[in-house]
Amino acid sequence: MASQAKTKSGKPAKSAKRSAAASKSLENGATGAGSYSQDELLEMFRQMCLIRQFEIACGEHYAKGNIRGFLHLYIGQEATGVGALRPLTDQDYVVTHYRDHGHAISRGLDVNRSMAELFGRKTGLSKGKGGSMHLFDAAKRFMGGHAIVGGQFPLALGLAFSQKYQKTDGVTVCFFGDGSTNQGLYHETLNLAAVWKVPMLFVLENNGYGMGTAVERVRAGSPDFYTDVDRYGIDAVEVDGMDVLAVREAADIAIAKLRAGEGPLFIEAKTFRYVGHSYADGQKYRDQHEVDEWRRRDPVEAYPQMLIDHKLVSKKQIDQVKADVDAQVAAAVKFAEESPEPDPEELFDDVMA
Amino acid sequence: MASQAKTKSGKPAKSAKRSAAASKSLENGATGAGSYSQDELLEMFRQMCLIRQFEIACGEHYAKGNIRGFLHLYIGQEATGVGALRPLTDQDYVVTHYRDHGHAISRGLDVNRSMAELFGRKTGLSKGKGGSMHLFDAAKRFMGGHAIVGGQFPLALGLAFSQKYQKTDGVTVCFFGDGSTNQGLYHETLNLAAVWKVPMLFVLENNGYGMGTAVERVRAGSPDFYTDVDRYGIDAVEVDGMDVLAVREAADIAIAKLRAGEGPLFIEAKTFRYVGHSYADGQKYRDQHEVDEWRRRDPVEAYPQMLIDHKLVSKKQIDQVKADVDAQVAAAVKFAEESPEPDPEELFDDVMA
Amino acid sequence: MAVILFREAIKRGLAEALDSNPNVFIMGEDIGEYGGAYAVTDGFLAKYGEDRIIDTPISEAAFVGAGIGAAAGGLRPVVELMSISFALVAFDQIVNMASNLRYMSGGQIEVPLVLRAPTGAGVQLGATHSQSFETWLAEVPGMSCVCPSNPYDALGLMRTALKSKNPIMFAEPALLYGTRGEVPDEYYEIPLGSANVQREGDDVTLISYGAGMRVLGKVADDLSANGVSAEVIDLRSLSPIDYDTLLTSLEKTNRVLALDTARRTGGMMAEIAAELQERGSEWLDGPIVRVGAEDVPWPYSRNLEQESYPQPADVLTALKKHFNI
Amino acid sequence: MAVILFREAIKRGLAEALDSNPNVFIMGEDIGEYGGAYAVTDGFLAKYGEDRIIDTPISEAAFVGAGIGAAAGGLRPVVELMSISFALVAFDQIVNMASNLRYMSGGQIEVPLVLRAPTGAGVQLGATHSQSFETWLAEVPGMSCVCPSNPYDALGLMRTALKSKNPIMFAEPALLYGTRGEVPDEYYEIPLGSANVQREGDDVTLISYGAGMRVLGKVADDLSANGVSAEVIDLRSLSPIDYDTLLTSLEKTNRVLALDTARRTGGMMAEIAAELQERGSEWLDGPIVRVGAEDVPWPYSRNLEQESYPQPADVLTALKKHFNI
Ligand SMILES: Cc1ncc(C[n+]2csc(CCOP(=O)(O)OP(=O)(O)O)c2C)c(N)n1
Ligand SMILES: Cc1ncc(C[n+]2csc(CCOP(=O)(O)OP(=O)(O)O)c2C)c(N)n1
Ligand SMILES: [Mg+2]
Ligand SMILES: [Mg+2]
Repeated sequence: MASQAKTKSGKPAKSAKRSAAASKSLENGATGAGSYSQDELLEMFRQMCLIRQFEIACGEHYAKGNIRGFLHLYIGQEATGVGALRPLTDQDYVVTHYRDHGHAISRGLDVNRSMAELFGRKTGLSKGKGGSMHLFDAAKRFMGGHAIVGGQFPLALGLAFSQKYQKTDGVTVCFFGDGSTNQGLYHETLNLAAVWKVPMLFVLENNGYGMGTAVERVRAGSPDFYTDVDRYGIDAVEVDGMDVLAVREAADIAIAKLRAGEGPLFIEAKTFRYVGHSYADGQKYRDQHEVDEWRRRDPVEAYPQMLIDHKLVSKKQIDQVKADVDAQVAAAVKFAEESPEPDPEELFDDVMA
Repeated sequence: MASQAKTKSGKPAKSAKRSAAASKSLENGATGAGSYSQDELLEMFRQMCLIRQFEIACGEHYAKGNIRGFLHLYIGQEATGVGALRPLTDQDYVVTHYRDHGHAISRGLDVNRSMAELFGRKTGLSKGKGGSMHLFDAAKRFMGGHAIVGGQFPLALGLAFSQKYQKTDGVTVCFFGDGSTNQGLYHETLNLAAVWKVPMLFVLENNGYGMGTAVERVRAGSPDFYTDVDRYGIDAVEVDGMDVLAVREAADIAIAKLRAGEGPLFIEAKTFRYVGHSYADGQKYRDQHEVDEWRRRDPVEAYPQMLIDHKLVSKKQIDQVKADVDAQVAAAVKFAEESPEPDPEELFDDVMA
Repeated sequence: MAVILFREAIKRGLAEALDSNPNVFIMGEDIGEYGGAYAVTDGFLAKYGEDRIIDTPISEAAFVGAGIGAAAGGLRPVVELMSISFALVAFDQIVNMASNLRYMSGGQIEVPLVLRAPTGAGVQLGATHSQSFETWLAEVPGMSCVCPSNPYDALGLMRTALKSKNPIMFAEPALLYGTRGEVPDEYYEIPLGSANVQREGDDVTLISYGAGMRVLGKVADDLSANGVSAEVIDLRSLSPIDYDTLLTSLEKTNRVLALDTARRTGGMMAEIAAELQERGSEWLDGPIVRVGAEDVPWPYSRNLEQESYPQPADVLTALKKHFNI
Repeated sequence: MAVILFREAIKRGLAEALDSNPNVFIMGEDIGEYGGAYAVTDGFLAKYGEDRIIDTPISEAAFVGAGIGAAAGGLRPVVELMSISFALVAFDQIVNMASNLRYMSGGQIEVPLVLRAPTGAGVQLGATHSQSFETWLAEVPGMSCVCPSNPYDALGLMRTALKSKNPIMFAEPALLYGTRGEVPDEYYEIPLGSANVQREGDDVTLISYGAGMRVLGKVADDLSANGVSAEVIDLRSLSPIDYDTLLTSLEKTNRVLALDTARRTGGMMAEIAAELQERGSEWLDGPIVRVGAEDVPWPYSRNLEQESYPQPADVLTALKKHFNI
């Protein structure tokens, strides 16, 4: 398990340096886990494990027709969402795209209500109106779930703007995929975020593909994204998106800097989805070998193994988490299945205030 | 008159090097004019002078109410349009924005029909339907005149694509302003132009302002634009947009490279409009001093003086051009004034084939 | 009772909100240093400072979207588009984001955003700059849409817009900025969804909004000179639409002519005509008659533009033809 | 006469053009290696090569615009949008560029662009992915708009689209890709502006297009079981609209019901109803009745979506209420 962190920026970024250093210490055999309590280390595992099992259950229930529409699973990318969101507090906003279950769970959204939303039930987070691509929980400042590629960028920008305007020290984390960088709105938002110096953390989940299109096929220049961003005067760092501690550490640093008023920041997590873009995807555009290569570094396997190897947690503790998670997901499915559908009259609610 | 040319690119660009060399020789007292015949040197003056006088006449007739709508004058920027378009041949396309009179004249569009278009007459280039912001001449492959900021980028991209697809060696020149780079479409187009390797020349006319907004006020990072473009693997060069020979030389090199199939290229011309954004602009956002500074390097004054000083042309020749141009503009105004308005039935023509 | 310009009425509404609510801010292109393309925000930068009067780059999609986000974050943004024609580059943000957020989130997210823009043809700006996209935005559920025709309504509707909990398109007919009208000193508001019966009459109901009211004013004068009494109704609110007022009038006059200064096909009056003939069929003496601009892109030339733009004479001809009045 | 899938009919039309005209090329997201989100272009990349089957980045504004430019440059591009909902991010290019170019240039520039996109609700994609923006594009002068409801029309209209000298929106109801229909082996085309009388009848005229035709089919069956003979008309061409066929039918039946599977307010049938009641008022026995989806964003949940989506029962109820049939 090697954590990678590179940087490129006009004036070298502190976050980048720290991450680079962290990466080095990890390569040297250290775990990077020393700075976190056992509870915290286990919590990160629990979340990743919960996401994984939640997503597996989603796939099953999509196949059964209980979940419909488009379903985009987060399987393989768990370390990124969990690592990036652990440093947040209640006052912070999260904005993401349609591949949002992992971010919702990392943000602590209720798993029952999340599953019920996917089932289109009245008890769902959005009363069944949003579905898989549009998860929301305003109380948790989880501001969606957005299905128009790139559409979420300026929403996050505006939320971060409101945090600065109101002189809070909250921050806004915006997740997005490599494919979404091809929307001009990506650039418009980077520019405005930098001009306004808002507390916005761009978290690019570069999983190598936008639907069936490999990054290099439609992108001129470097296959890296974090190297471009200094053009806006925004510090950027690359992390190994399969390594929850690497992501976590970069996020810790970035969020602290944002709270201190140091303008927008950018993290590129190199990651991978093991499954198709959406459930319907036959994956003709890539071969299994590539998937297998990435799977070998599966955070849901490698991370707990590393914790055990370094005697930071026991195998029993890990097994307990797994059992808890299985029960939690089973309960969520049950909750969703037993929840009623929305009443027909609800169709007309929530259109206008 | 100092010609500036800098470059920044992964692998140093030939065009950039050539321009840098040219700039140096100019600073050393040479003129850069040695490579062009006397006819050509005079022709460049004639075009700049014609644009200037045409624009002055437009201003007068806007004040009189003969020209209406929005009127954006090219006064001050003449050297860029003329220098950039001289290397073109019949097969090449030109696409520009609403500040298009200068480009139209540089491309050799009929001055009478151009003026008639501004007057909204039947004899206008677009039969009076387009107006100042939407000049077209398909026969000259002058493809507009586009008034939605940034809207012209992909049109030019598609034209260049068609030239490559049809295996011609034509090129497409796309003019745009500093303000338009804030449209995401600018980035989308740069990326696609580079991915497709189309023969497209981006000519940025950086006149320091988008309407009343100075570049730095709304742009994060460097005030230069040409330095950003290597991110797309596109070679870019900066030229002194007040120096017609500097622009010309950069364009000569760029167009030759494009004909040879060397992907898209980019020229940033640093220039200035002496007048308001549109005729209605009171220019509260800048002071006269800044305008005066730029005016001192006025290409319509400095260039012919330089030619005379270096004995490349005579004062008499220059005076003759001025007289010819005055007569031509007067004739154009007369033509426009005497032309009939469109017939009411023409309203319904040209909607569909 | 002061007589003020249309642009001043809008300005007054904005200033009141800026003065009373620190969460109100305005952003848009050239609204600050330049003073606004139509001078509505002139002087605001000096008065309210650059934290609240924000000159944006020409990135409509991003700053409209940022306005949505800021509204969701608890502020009350006013976003100015330099022309409603430019709304198209931000259309996804307006149509798919602003107006869907509340619904998609099951009522959790609120977007109290005021989007302002000049609209309409008539000043020879040609095909790309003369559009009236309020006709589309008025159809979008999850947002409101208004378009005042005089200073009184402009101020009253702006006050309401600035209290709305939903995104609202505030369309300002570019032709009207320099027109005048009376505005009382006492505070008043105009609720959404309330049409204005500008003149009462018995013989025919004339409906329009925005710049169309100038045309109808002339038509009604002309009719009255010929002894025909027209009831003239200004929609003011394009979404929601005040069908009660329209149907009450229809029941009285039994005849309706509906005018768009935007293109006839797909104009506001398509929906109005379709709905009124269905709901009011028993009272109608003939069809609902629509008049609008021609179904062509807007030409630049003055005579062609006026040829396309609906004139009082066009309305009178249609009334003659259909109702013989 | 073969029975083929809707998606195959479109594919056949595209393949014919690719085979016969080297200037035809297709671009869009995931149309090549992935084979197309709805598999319409599956196999094309291998057959026609990457110069003609072009996978684009997710930059709709740029590649739609590039299609416009390529068309103006003499090619005949087919541009696929993965959903008509995504048209909004390219709306300025479609509405302000593609359709205005000919007019603004006084007829000099031609844009023979075919824009394809799946449209419509009914598969639980929620508010942002279920829209039917052909209803807006059908209103834009300078472009055409079609929406087939069966494989026969899909192929016939695609052939016509690929010969058109104007930009054309080719909207494909997502619900129909997997439906089947007969398509003759002999060559045929379907001209623009020709509606299709799917069934003849005397008692009432039912009008819709696209996925709405499935609803009307069930309604007509139901009516006929009750001795009511309905004339069922498929618009097929949303711009231009075949008013002759509609008015002929109206003159015969004296009653019209118009159905949108998009939202009722501002749907295609607003314009149709407004126009028919005006042009055909003397023949009408009652109002033109509109049925459409509810005026709310599209919900995800199956039962709510179906509640919003117009069902045969809704149409029957409206017929009963207004015409007592
Ligand atoms: C504007 C827009 N265009 C196209 C789509 C269809 N689409 C949905 S996801 C997707 C790929 C996005 O890839 P990426 O940003 O890399 O995210 P990932 O799915 O890999 O997490 C596409 C093309 C869309 N939803 N919105
Ligand atoms: C999409 C859009 N937004 C805003 C405008 C209004 N507008 C016209 S020109 C202009 C400034 C453009 O500046 P720049 O690109 O630098 O060109 P310049 O006028 O300096 O030549 C603005 C804001 C427009 N026409 N289109
Ligand atoms: Mg991706
Ligand atoms: Mg400029």
